[in-house]
Order: sequence, then C-alpha cells, then structure tokens
Amino acid sequence: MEVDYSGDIMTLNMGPQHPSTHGVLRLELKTDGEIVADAVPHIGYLHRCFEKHVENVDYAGVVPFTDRMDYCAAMNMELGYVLTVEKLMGIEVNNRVRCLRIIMAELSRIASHLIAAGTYGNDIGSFTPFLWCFRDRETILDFFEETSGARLLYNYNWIGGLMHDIKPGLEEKIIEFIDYFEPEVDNLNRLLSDNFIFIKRTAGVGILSPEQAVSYGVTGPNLRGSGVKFDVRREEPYLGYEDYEFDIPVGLGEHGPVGSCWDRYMVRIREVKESCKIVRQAVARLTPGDVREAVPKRIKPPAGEVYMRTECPRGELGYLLVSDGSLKPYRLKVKSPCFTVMSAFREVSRGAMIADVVSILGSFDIVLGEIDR
Amino acid sequence: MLTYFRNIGQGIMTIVSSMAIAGRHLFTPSVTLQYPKEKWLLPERSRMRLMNKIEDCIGCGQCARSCPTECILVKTEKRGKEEAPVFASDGTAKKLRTYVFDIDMALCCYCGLCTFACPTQCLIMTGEYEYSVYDKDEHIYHFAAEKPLTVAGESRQNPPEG
Amino acid sequence: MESVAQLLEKIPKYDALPETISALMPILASSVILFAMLALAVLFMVWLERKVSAHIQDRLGPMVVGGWHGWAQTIADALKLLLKEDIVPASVDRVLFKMAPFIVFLGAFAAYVVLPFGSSSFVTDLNIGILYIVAVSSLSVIGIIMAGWSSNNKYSLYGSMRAAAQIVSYEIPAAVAIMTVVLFTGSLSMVDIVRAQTGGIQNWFLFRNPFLFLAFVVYFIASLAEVNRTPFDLPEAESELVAGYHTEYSGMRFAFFFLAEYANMFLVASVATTLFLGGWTQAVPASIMPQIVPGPVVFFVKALILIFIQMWMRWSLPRLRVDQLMYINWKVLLPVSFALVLGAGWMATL
Amino acid sequence: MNPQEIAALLSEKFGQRIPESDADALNPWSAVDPSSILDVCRFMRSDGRLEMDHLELLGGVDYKDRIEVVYVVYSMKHHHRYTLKCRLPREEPHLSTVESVWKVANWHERETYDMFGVLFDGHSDMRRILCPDDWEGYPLRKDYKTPDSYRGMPV
Repeated sequence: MEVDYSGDIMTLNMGPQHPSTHGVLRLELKTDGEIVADAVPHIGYLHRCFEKHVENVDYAGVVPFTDRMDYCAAMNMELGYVLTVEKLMGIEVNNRVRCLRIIMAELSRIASHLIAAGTYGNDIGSFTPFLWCFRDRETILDFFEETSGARLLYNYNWIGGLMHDIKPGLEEKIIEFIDYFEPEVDNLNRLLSDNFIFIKRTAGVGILSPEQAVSYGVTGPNLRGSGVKFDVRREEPYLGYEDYEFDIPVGLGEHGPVGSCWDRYMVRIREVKESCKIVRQAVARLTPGDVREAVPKRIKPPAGEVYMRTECPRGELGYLLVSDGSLKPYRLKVKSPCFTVMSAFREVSRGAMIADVVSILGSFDIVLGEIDR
Repeated sequence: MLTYFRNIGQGIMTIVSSMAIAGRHLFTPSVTLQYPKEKWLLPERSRMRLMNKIEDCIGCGQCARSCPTECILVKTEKRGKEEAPVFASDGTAKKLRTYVFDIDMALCCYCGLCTFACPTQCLIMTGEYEYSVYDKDEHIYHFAAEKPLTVAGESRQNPPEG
Repeated sequence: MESVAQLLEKIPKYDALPETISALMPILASSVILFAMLALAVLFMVWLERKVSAHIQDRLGPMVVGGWHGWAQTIADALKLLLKEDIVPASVDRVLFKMAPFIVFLGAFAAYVVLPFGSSSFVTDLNIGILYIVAVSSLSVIGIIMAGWSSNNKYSLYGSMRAAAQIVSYEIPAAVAIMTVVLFTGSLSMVDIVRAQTGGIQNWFLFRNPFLFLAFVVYFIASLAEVNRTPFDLPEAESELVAGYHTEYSGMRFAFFFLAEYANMFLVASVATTLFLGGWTQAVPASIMPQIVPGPVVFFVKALILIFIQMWMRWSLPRLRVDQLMYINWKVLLPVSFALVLGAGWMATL
Repeated sequence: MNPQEIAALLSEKFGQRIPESDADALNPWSAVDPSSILDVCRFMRSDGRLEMDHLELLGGVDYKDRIEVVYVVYSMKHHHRYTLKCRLPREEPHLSTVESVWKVANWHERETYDMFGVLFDGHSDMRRILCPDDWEGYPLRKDYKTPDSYRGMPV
C-alpha cells in the first residue's frame, strides 16, 4: 500500500521580529515537520529609499547616508562612494590619504568579520564567541572614535581626503592591537571553528556551487567560500592595493563539499588575518602629508556617468553615479552585495532543516540596512 | 565503522578543547566598565551633542545648508545701520541678527558636517552624551539670544527643502 | 518523614488536631521545607549561571543589586516576574495554558521526595527510589507538550515536539546507565545506593571501575539532554525557535518554567551525585578524618560541581541539530550504555 | 577586450539594434534597442570573447523624458566590463527579462519595477520587493510625490 508521508505543509513566518534574522527580514518558510520545503525571503522592512534621499542632498552630505547602509562596515561603504565621486571628478589623493584609507578600511573589515563570526556562533547556539568578538571589535572602534569622533557612523572619508588625520601615536597602538589580535583569532578557532558540533552544523549545509554563485551575482567572502578566487582588491585595484601583499582565501572544503556554510565562515576568519597583514604594510607605508589637501571647496562634478566598485566585507559594493553637473547627484544606484546574495537564499535553503535555515542565513552575513537601503 | 569511532573521538576532543579555552577565560580579567559608576574618557574628537556659542555666531546659515538632515533652523534679519556694530570673538562683524537658532538633536545624524562648514568655529560637537529626555520636543535646543525687531515673516529663512 | 513528624509533635496541642489533619501535616510541612530549599537553591543557581557565563565571556555579570557581586539580583528578578501582569494571549487554550507550567514544575518537584541529602535528611526512602525518579521526572514532558500545544504558536509547537522527542528518547540511555549502578547495589533505594558507597572516595561508584565511570559520562550527557541544556537545548533554541515552548509565557508562569528548568538541573545533578559520587559521604573515610562537615553540605557541594560543569558546557558549546541529536542518542549513547551494562554485569559477578 | 572592441563587436553583431555607443566615456556603454535586450545579453553571456558572466548592476535612471534601464556586466574570466542601456518611454515601460541569463536579475528587475515601474515581460515573480505590495507610485521617478499617509499612518 502506498502511503504519502509528505504530510501537511505548514507556513512558518520567521521574522521580521526574530532573533536570528539579523535585522528585519521575513522568511516565509513552508515546512514539513523540521524540513523546509521552500523559504521565500521578504525584504523591505528597513527600506528608507536612500537612493531618493541622496538626490536631495549635496555630494558631501551623501556620505553620512552611505554610512547607514551597512552600519557594520560604514568605513567601507563611504569609501566606495567617495572613490566613485573622485573618479568622476578626477581627483587624485596623496599617499597618506591612500594609506590611511586602507588602514581604516581593513580595520573596518576586521570589525565587520568579527561581527559576522560572532553572530554566526550565536546563530549556531554558542553565545560566548559573540562577546569575545565584540570585545576585540570595541578596540577597533576605539581607534575609529579617536580618529573620527564616532564609533559606528563615521563620515570619515571625504571626497578628496579625510576628515581628520590620525592622532600621533595611533599607528603604534594599531600595530600593538594587531599583535595581540592575531593569536586571539586562533583562540576563537579553538572555541568555535574547529568544534566538532559547529563543523557538523555548518559543513555540508547550504551548499552554493561556484556556477550558482556566479549566476546569482554572489560576491565577496560568499563567492570565495564557493571556491572562486575573485577579489576586487586584486582584480581591479583601487587605492594602490596592487602593491600590497596578501592572499585571497577561498573555501577549500576541508569538511565536506566546497561552498558550504563552514567554508563561507572560514573564509571570513582567514580574511581577518589577511587584513591584519595589509594593515601592517599600510602602517609601514605612511608618509607625512595633508589629508585634506585635495578636498575641493565646492563639489560640483562634471555631467557624466561613472561606475565604481570596491571590496566591502560583505562583497563588492558598486556605485553607479549619474551626474547632471549640478551640486546634487542626479542618480546614485547602489549595487549591494547582500541584496544579490539574498536572492540566492531561496535556492540554497530548499530542502534544509529549520536549524539549517538559520545556519545558512548566518553564513551569508547579511545586513538588512544594506539590502533594503 | 572507523569513521564512526573517529567521529566520536574527534567530537570529545574538540569539546574538551573548547571547554578548556572557555574555562581559561574564567580567570582572565573582565573588560566590563561599570557604566554609571565608572565613565569612559572620551577622545577629544568625540561627536556628541551640538553646541553653538551664539555670541560668536554670525548667522550665515552655512551649517543649515550643509546639514543632510535639515536639523538646524536659522532665522536672521539684517541689523539696522544705526545700530552699534557687534563683533564675534575672532573679529568678524555680525551683520545679521540671529533670532532663531534651533537644533533638533532628535533629527541630527551626528555627521559633523555643520561644524566644518561654520566659518567662525562657533558650532561644535561636544562630548556630552547623557541627554535623554522624556519628550521628543525637548531635543530641540534653542540657542538664539536676541529678539527680532522686524516681523518674522520678512526675515531670511532656512533655505527651502530640495 | 519520621523526623518531620517528630518535630511537629513538639508543637503544643498538636495531639488535639483531628487525625486526618495530623496525618496530612507532615506531608505539607515536608513539601514546604523542600520547596523553600529548592527555591533558594534555584535562586543561587541562576546567580551562579549568570556569573559563570559572564566570566567566560569576559564580562562581570550582575554587580549592583544587593551589594556584593549582585547577589540579590535574582531575588529582584524573581520578584519582578511575580509582580508582572499575568498575560494570557487571546487565542490560547486557556485551561491547558494555565496548567502547563505547574505540571512541568511538578515533574521536577515530585522527584525531590526521595533524594537523600544526608544520612537522615530525606523525606522518604522508597524501596523503588530511583525508578520513581525516572518515572516522575518524565511527567514534565506532558506539561511541555501542553504548553506548546495550548500556546497556539508555531514556534511553541515546534519546541514542544522537539522536547517530547528529545526527553523521551534520552531517558533510555539515562535509565540504562542507572541500571549499571543498580547491578552493584542490588537495591533501587536511593539511601541504600549511597550506603553502598561509604568509606571514602575509592568506594564511590565513579571510581569503582571503568564501566561505571563511562556510565557516569553517559548519564551526564543524557541528563543534559533531559533538562534541555546546551548542546541539547533545541526545544528552546533561541536563534531558531525564539523561546521554544514557553514563547507565549510571561510573568509568573514563565517564572515557573524557569524554576522547573533549574529544579530539573539540580535534580539530575543530585541523582548523579547519589549514584556515582557517593551522595552525602565524604571523600576521606571517617576512620582517617572525623566527619565534621554535615552530610547535606557535602551533597550540595558535589551537586554544585556538576551543575557548574553543566553551565560551563552551556557557555562553550554550540547547539546540535535535531537529526544529530537523535544520532547521538540512538547510535552512540544507547549502544554504549548497553555495552556498559554488560561490562558492569561481568564486573559485578567477579 | 577593451571597451572599443566590445562596442565594435556589438554593433557588428547587432547592427541597427545598437543605436548608439560611447566606448570612450568613463563608463563605456552602448544603447540597446529594448526589444532585443535579451538577445544582446544572451550573446554577451555566451560568446567566448565576452563571457560576461557577472551581472553587476541592473537599475533604472529617470531622465524626465525617458527611463533608462542600465545593465553593468562584467566578465570574471576576461576582466572587462561593459554597460548596456535600454531607453524606454515613461508611459508603461516594459522590457523583456534577462532572468534566464543571470539569475540575479530576478531581484534586480523586481527592484527596478518597484522603483521605476518598468515591467519585465516573462519575469517569474513580478512583485514589488522593497515597498509594500499596495504602495502607490514609483518612488525613484523624478516626478514622484511622497504621499502624506499610507493606510492611515502618516509617512
């Protein structure tokens, strides 16, 4: 006798208020017991139409708005925008600005990956890594506060320069921190990354094949987790990244197939170490200079269109800027990395378990502020 | 069968190592700051509440124009020719009488752009961060000290939106 | 129960009471004493948990209420929970919803009756003591299912279903691990089990032979699952199911779930202490050192050490997935526990 | 390939269907006849010389007299980028979907529909993505007026 064991499909709305949706994301899960038959993400709960806002403020005033897209890595967000406008205006910045921007961007990447790793531990059920990561992130935020005056939304990168030079002596403090921090990553690995339960929960779950990843426009650590060696810092260097020595970690699939949650997570952990290397090199290359040397008195780019992308902690961030020659941007379209990776979520999570949905979502490391803009 | 036992062994080993590293942290000093009792020494560049030294303000409205969120409202009027000239502390003549200088800290996005736009450096961001209030309207800070002579409608206003 | 009854008889005019009441009085008195002790122990355990988690995470934990290291924080929290508005959501099954927390608590509480805290401090010494504990503590599953079903919330339902599957299946290895001890004592009475271990640390079942040591490990792991502690906290997995079966509860009813959770923790730690760590007996035999420390204190210290290990594990390990949970139970713990029974039986016949 | 070569290749292949190109601009681009966008995209994705396997950005720009849909495509293998533009009328713009070429286009097209009202024919799930389903108007159009209230709530 044939028996249909598929059972009834139950709809479970995960979010918008849910501890592990990393913000206000709603997942409409069609569940059959613990198995998720379909997971439809609904976004837009944090939509504030950033792109419309910026059409009404001048070019310098856009920077605080870009900060608020990916609030976990605001430095990288504003850096991308600033570089876009500089490209359109043809502004060249001096070496000190370039090095400082790299230092800040990489520190911000470390801070952002720390959040990613910590919250991922929390998603898997271990709360301790979260606070250890935040403890080290606080130190980085201290540097940012000392330099720019803010801890989260810096408005530090200006078009043509920086808001402030760093305080004398900060370089040594940064190096000191990096010295302390690098072994601390191994501690985190021992606590979480190499834990057997953690590996069992993440490896072999949520596999994103390289072909899928490229077709879904997945970028950054998520793409590299699928084994595709692609980094904008290498392929289309900006700020002189071509002169820096660093590796591009990719998912190796030590535990199960390549492109699993564990690979994506581990790419971030390894990237943190690479960022430490870059920061060391950038600090060594600092030369004296005026950080506001090239800041234009009046920011009025010529009419035109420019596309620029940078490597942010969550993937490549692209800005398409259309200028009509006035004081305000005519159109600023943002290609947000989390948006594209989220579109792949439905396919990746099909057939997973409820606990895996959380695991996959955490490994994508999304920030809703950037998806919804 | 071999993987079965290896998995069990690996599971026990990594659990013990995780617990060892967590247990070691029981004896490391905490990083907590007991906030209301102990306070953090803020760096001098900290950007918190806006403050306007109105005696130095020349009422130019640059801050209001540079603000991305339009949280500053400046209303000024020309000083009469017969009035005695007033100067800011850096010697700039105050040709305008600022009779409204309101900052809505509930709208402020703490970007600090206005402080850089200010020609007399009278608008600064202070390190004051404990100013929560029960009513949102109490976040509007009034800095203007002078009263208008003309009718308010005739004076120069904040630039319109857009 | 004798001692309580004797104490009660010292009350003046106690004899004048009707016989039905005087028969009930010792029961009432001992449950009040047990509940008070339990409540105190839970308050302390909650505080300890907060402190342990805080220090593992490089924090300080509660520091303000009560002065010294925030010792009164949990008392304040308990008062807050009791004073909160009693919210019963509109679409719940009211009767089941209101009953569920008490049934969950009852399952944990009833088992305390047979726990021997000291050589003479126990409520009763049932001859089937350990069996009684295994039976009564499964009552809480019914309460959990009631809570999950009546809440009319999908997360609660998931949580309660997970809890039911988990607790019922983990009872098997736990019970089998208990059996290894019973093989040696030949008695199910808790007091007899402890008496079999008197005479110093080498007589504790934990150190008697390797099979019993492994049986302790199996029992400890299975008991973690029975009380829903990490890495087996799936029924209340915060990042997946918000709060599992008690998602809809607040105020006093939530406090009862909380109390039940910690009471269960203490229960399994006490059972492990009784079975494997020699209960109230001290590590150094009386022939070498006079036994100054009272038995209950020894018992509490041993139980607290186990509870500390539970907390330590909770704050260092991630959570398992449902299928892995079942894998560990049916494919690892159960075969191992059967093998241990065989081994221990062989040792007992030697 | 450099932008000039891509522009030349495209106009050679599609002739009249590529009305305009500017390969020397900061962001080299070609305008594509809206009816043939799917063919052009398929060609760019599959041709061995181009292999534009990465759709970096798909978005609209409102030029007051027309709406342009911009496709920024990139080849991960050959490391070159090119921009395609489709000029559409403001009234009822519609375009064929490129979802079959790049899967990521699904969400980008939904966003473009949400913000500009461009309908994508053949799209599998043409709903609003960021705004609520019953939102009126297309926010990023230049003549959009912010409503005073939404379902009785002040905006």
